[in-house]
Amino acid sequence: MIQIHCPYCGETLPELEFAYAGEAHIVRPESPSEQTDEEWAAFLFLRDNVKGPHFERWRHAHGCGRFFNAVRNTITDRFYITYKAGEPRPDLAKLLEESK
Amino acid sequence: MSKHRLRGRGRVDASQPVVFTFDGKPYTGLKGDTVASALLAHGVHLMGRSFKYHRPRGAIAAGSEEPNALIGTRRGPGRFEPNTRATVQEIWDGLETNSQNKFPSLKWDVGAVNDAAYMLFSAGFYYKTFMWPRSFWDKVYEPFIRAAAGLGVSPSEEDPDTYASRYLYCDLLIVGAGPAGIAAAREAAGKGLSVVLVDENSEMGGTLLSEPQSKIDGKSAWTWLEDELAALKEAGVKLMTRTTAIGYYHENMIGMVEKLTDHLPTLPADTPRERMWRVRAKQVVLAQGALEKPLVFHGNDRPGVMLAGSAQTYLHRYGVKVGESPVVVTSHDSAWYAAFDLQAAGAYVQAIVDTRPQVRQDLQAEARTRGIPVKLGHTVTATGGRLRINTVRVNPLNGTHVGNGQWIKCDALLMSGGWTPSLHLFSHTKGSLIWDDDLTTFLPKDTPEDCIITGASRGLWGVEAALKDGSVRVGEALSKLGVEATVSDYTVADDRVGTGVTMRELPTDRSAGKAKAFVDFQNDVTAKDLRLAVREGMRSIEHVKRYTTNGMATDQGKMSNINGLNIAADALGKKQPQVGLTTFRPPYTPTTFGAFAGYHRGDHFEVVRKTQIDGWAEENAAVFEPVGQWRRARYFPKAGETMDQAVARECAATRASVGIFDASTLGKIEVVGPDAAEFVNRMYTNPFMKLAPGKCRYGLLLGDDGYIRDDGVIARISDERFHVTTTTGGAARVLTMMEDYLQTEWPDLNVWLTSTTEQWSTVAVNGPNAAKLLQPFVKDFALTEDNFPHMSCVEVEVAGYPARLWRVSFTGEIGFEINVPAPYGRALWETLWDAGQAYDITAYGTETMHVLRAEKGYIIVGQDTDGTVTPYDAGMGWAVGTKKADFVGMRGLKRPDLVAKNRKQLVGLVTEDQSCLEEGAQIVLDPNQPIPMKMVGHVTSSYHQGTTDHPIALALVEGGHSKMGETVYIPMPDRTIAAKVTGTVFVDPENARLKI
Amino acid sequence: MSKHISSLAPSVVVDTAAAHVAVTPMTGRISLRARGDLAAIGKAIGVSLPTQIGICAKTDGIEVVCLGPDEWTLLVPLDQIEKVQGALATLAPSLPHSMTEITGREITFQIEGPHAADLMSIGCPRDISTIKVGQARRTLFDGATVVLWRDAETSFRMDVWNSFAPFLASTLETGAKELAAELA
Amino acid sequence: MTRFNALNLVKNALTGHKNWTEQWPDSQPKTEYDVVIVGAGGHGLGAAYYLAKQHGITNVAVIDKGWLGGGNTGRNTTIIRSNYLYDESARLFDHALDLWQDLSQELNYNVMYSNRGCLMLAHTVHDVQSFKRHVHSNRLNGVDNRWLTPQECKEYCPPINIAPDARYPVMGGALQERAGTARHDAVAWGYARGAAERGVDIIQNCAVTAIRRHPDGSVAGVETEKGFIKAKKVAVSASGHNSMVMETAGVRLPLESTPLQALVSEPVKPIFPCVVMSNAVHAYCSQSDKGELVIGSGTDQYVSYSQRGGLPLIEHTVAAISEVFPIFNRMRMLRKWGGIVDNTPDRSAIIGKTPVQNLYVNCGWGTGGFKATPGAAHTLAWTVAKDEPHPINAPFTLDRFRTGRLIDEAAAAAVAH
Repeated sequence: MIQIHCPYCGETLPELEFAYAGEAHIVRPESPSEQTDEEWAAFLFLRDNVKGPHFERWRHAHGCGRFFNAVRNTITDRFYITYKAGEPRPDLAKLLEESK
Repeated sequence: MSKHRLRGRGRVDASQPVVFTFDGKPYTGLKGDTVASALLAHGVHLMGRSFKYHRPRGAIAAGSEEPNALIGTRRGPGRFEPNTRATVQEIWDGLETNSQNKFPSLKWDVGAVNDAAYMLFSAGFYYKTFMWPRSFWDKVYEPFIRAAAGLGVSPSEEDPDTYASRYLYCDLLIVGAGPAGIAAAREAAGKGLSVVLVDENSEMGGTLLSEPQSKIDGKSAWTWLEDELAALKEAGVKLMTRTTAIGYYHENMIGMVEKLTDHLPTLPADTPRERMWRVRAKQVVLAQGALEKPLVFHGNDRPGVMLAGSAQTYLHRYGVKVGESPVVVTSHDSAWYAAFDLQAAGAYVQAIVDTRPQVRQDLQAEARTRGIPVKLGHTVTATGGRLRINTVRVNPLNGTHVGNGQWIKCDALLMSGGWTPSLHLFSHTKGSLIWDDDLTTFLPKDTPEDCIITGASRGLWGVEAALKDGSVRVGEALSKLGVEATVSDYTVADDRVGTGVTMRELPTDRSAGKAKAFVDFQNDVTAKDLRLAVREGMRSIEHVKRYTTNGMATDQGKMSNINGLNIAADALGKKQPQVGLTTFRPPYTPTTFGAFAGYHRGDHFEVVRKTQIDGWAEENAAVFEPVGQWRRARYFPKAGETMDQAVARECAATRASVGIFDASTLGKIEVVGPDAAEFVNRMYTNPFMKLAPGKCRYGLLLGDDGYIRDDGVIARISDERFHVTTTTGGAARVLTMMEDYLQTEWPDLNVWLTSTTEQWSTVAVNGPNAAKLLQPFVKDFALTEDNFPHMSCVEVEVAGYPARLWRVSFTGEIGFEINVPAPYGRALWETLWDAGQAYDITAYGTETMHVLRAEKGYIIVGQDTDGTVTPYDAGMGWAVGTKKADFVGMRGLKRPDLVAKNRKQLVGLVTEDQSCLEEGAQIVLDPNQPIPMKMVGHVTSSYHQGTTDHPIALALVEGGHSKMGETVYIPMPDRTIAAKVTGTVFVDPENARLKI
Repeated sequence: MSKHISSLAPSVVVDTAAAHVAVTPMTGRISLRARGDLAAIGKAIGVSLPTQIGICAKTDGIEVVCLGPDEWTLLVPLDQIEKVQGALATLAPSLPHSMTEITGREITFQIEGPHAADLMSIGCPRDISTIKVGQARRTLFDGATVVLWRDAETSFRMDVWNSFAPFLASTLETGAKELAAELA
Repeated sequence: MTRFNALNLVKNALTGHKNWTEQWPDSQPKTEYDVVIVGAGGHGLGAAYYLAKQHGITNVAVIDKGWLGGGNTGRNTTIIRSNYLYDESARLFDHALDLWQDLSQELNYNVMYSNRGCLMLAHTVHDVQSFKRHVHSNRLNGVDNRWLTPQECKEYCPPINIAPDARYPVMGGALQERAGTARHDAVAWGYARGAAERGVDIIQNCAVTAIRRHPDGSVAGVETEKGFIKAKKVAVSASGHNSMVMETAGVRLPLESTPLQALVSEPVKPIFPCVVMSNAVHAYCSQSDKGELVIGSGTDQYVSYSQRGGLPLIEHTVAAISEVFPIFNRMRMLRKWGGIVDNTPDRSAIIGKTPVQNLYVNCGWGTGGFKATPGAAHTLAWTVAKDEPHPINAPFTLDRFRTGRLIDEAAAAAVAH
């Protein structure tokens, strides 16, 4: 069971309080009706599924209820950072450097 | 005093005899004994039979790594478990034990014919045969193989014991309470940290329990141990015995299982049998020690052949001499001490056989002094004796040449192939290992966890080395925890350090192909099996392991992995690390299922959610069904009624007068804020901007893929407040989905969501007399068609309770849903129930609800839809606000396949022969086609208990909306049913009955 | 089958030497959601809203906990609900917020005794010691979402949706007896 | 290569088993192949076998970053069944089931396919509706599957608890008698031996780092730890790592990889005669020939390649087993392990051609790939050999996610009331 830092609560808590919510920074298009079938399928289904640092979303489902973003290494399952929804995508190179 | 017990020795209590049985025969042991030590005290070595060859076996070890001495243990009805290690199970008065895997008896086992035919049962033999004739596998070969395999028998009764679990957070967890672990604990104690020291044994001390001769800082080992543990306890260290760290999970989470009652003669009240501790430690120290390796030679499995270190344990910890005339065979110094100690205890050691040509002078001198014959540079090539060893064949080694053998009589053979660090938990951390050529073993290297490993588990031998290492190594953890790292110095006298060499199979003068030199004892894997696997192309240690089953027995390779690796590496001509080590997998030792299940069994397996009205239903004989986490009343049978009869009665009564239904489980979400209407409008397909306060509207919720996810009635309470309902099972999903869109996609909207599912008890009353029943209880509000038309809502007082009263119907009858604060639900229900007697009010459950709604063609999401159905498929295009700029699912609905022709569409079906279709039955157009048939749909709902004069069904049928009046066919196993495609509304298509 | 539990009928769930667990009488509860001028809200309801999640504030008759960045639960006497609702209503429309009564939604267990914290550790995956006296957290207990208030080192309140109450009562009863057996 | 049969076994026994030969050689990569298959699991090795045997294409390499059969082939709970709802799935899995029946004889390698039956328990009214839909659909598709009452379930598998007051009462079950289990390692080994015998190179411990394409976009070969290998065609069947490999060819897949755990008990004498699946309770159980109860757990919720998995999931799985089979509560868990499974949005596989010429993929099998092994391998070989879909794998395209023509077995069992 991994531990997750909730950026809203400011606490690191057991995974059981959280729900995974898929890849992060996939923005629902402003005007869906203008999307091609390919674009819409990509929005719905295509995912990076990376082995290594992964941008993803979690929800503190049994806590503050907020969705937030995270970068986690999918090989070690360790988080580099978690950050609030709406905050920009952190610089990955810098994160990796800091985690060394 | 039993024959082989030494008075005044060991840590057993001579004043407390304990009587237990083994295979029906009573034995007397002492408090503190294990089954194995007590049997050995009586000279009983034969304790089990092996897996494949059914060879007689005795205890080879004295701890949890034991592969041979597995027994069944029983404490009266329901309390039986197979495969218990006799070397771990403590005895208590009345304990019943039995041997396993034998027929008819342990001493005469017919399964041992396998042993005679052992040449056939080589590694992988079953992959090469049993293929002809084809039909024999299922009927003959496999049943035979299955019956021969397995060890003990499964329990056959429900377990009457309880199990528990707890979370524990601490600063420092130390696994293993031998010298290294205790020394680590000493440095951590008294510094304001929460420290936990845990050991799987019934008492702490590890090696010290088997080596009382050593003197630590001037104290005898056992005095030192006692003082040290007392000091730790005094300093607030949590000491846990009989507690096994079974697995090392992410970020220093350790699973530990504490055995609470298996050693007790009587079971205390309210005490679980075992408890799972889920520990999260900031720092972990692993001090699990090392395991002794067997030597691999022909006949190394005969009862009486035992690890030398284990013989030491039996002698010092239990006061048991495992033999009166033992022979010691070793490639490591440590076994020499076993010979010395046994000799000192009155045994006559027949010989110390060491494979090494040169051994430390002091050891040789000591052996001479004690009068023990020594054979350096010798090998063992055979043992004799049927159920217990009585002779051993010893041959001189000259380089690779094996000289002539000589038989030596003995009653025990104590072996040592050296020691292997215990790296199991370290490996669970995904820690890396490094091969050490000198020690011929893997040692721990790096781990990603906050974890330190110390003592013998990193290859250090001797008490002093372990103490010093524990004391020093814990410093890193202490520094990380922000306290001062201190180091204690230790002086240990009479410490026993030693070295050795690693052997593969011992050299022999016999045909290697015929040698039964066991590597994995329990699974009967021999050295030649390993070599055969390599010969057949198995190059990875994983392949070798899987092909031979080496290391897959209940000791999980504790006895066999390193010997297996050494032999496989030799066969491959590679270094060990190139062949690899098989992964250590949790749990460290086999762990009771109940300990994982914990409290979650029976009634408490999973939460059962109950409405506030559930108690009334229970008292009124409702039959319940599980729906998601809820239990819901399915129907209310009267005495002698079947479900069909009850449902028919409930349906008729509701259509005739009035029925009452507990709808409290429906999901409810309060949507509040200036942008509430905008939000609901974006989420649901229907237009909501113009819905007036006081009005309700049906809402359909899609996923962005365009498929129906949920539905419900939505009431606008005020301009900025909506009361949204969802399906019972969908409540949590829908709220999560809404929060996701709100927080992630539309954070600019000023609207908030609150789950009010449980704020309200919801009582539905339906039927022609519903308004009449309800009116007297509604304060200052007229339930007339004009004042309160269908699909309206109002906040009023009902029966004295504040209520949200809705005029809605899921039955086609005049219907109301009265929402009152949850605790008042039952009182409201009972009030209406009492008053309803004047109208023959009938309580109905979910089954009747399903029938009544189906008669009106109202869908149930998840039954009439299945996650691949669009609103158009469901005939609910009317619910789609096509003029809206966007809603969730709008774009998805336009995908090519969702607008394709001939999609499955929801229709009604009426059978020609008036029979009732089975839900899930498949529909075809041509009933005479051969199998596989072209299916065009299936029956989603079907009922015959309703109020129509014929059974009704709903179905999804390809192009169904354009097949009205056509006949389709439902082929059943015994006949084909013809049905006419109809609309989905079977009762009151004009909705006349909805009018008050 | 586990018992039925109602806030209208306060009852003792279990009473052992380790811990005493009881259902408390119904009290008023409001879920408040807001952004912006929190001071104005605090002024209107008479208690300033804490802004750190898990922190509580209390004045005569009203207790509030911050459960999310824009979420508070107010505990008020039943007869004060309307007053608080009225005070909040005056803030609209200039200060958008959401106020939803949840009085009926929850059951509260009062858990006291020398081993109350240990009792929490049988079902709560988080470290109980990080909930300081006077604070509260939304968390999990035996699989159900709860709000756990710590009133003293050995005294807790646990709010849970009423449908889960029978199940959690059974957990608490088992645990309290188990802990008491350890003392024996 | 020595034929496997009883006679040869006896002959070899008499000579100390010294004369058995390698089942497959330790091949080193050549510079060029007609077909390179990435991933030496059952699917990849099987595809190589059928390419060689049925399509005469023998200049084939199967390349794996580790040891063959070391991925999900060697980590699954070996359940084999074909009672899927949709025609497309039923056809694919039933094709596999047909091949399973005689696979031991086909490969001259006893894979111990044991059609002991698979019983799927229904615990809710919704389960009953859903499973009956399966039963009817299967019957008309020619796939065996029949409905059992709770009492019949108990007779078929005595450890099942059918008490009506259970938290999840057994309301019946769907039984496929042709379903069963097989010895997972033997499947990989048997295909490897059969492929190697026909000239296929099996290259272990050689990670494929990238797929190289020609300037015209078509496949040129694979970059590996041991250098570049030219290939006319490349098929990727590397469960758990398909996303990474395909990404190097510029193909994004609708996959998410999650940890899946499984466990076994200590071995006991025969007590559990069949396979039982209980989706509502999340209990999946059979007993191996060795006597261990083989138990499937669930997937953790997050994307991960750690093969680690959490304790809570295992606790839930074991609790579920004790709930459905209460007599096992005092049994002991012997070991648990983790694998990585690729999940598609509709929980059905993707098999066949990709937007890149001469690049093929076989992925997205989720938790159910083992049972499909012969069928997936057989049809994949066809597609690679002929550069066209096999009628059975044709519906399992990548394009279905664009059109919406999903094969949604998961949604078909959707729960909502």
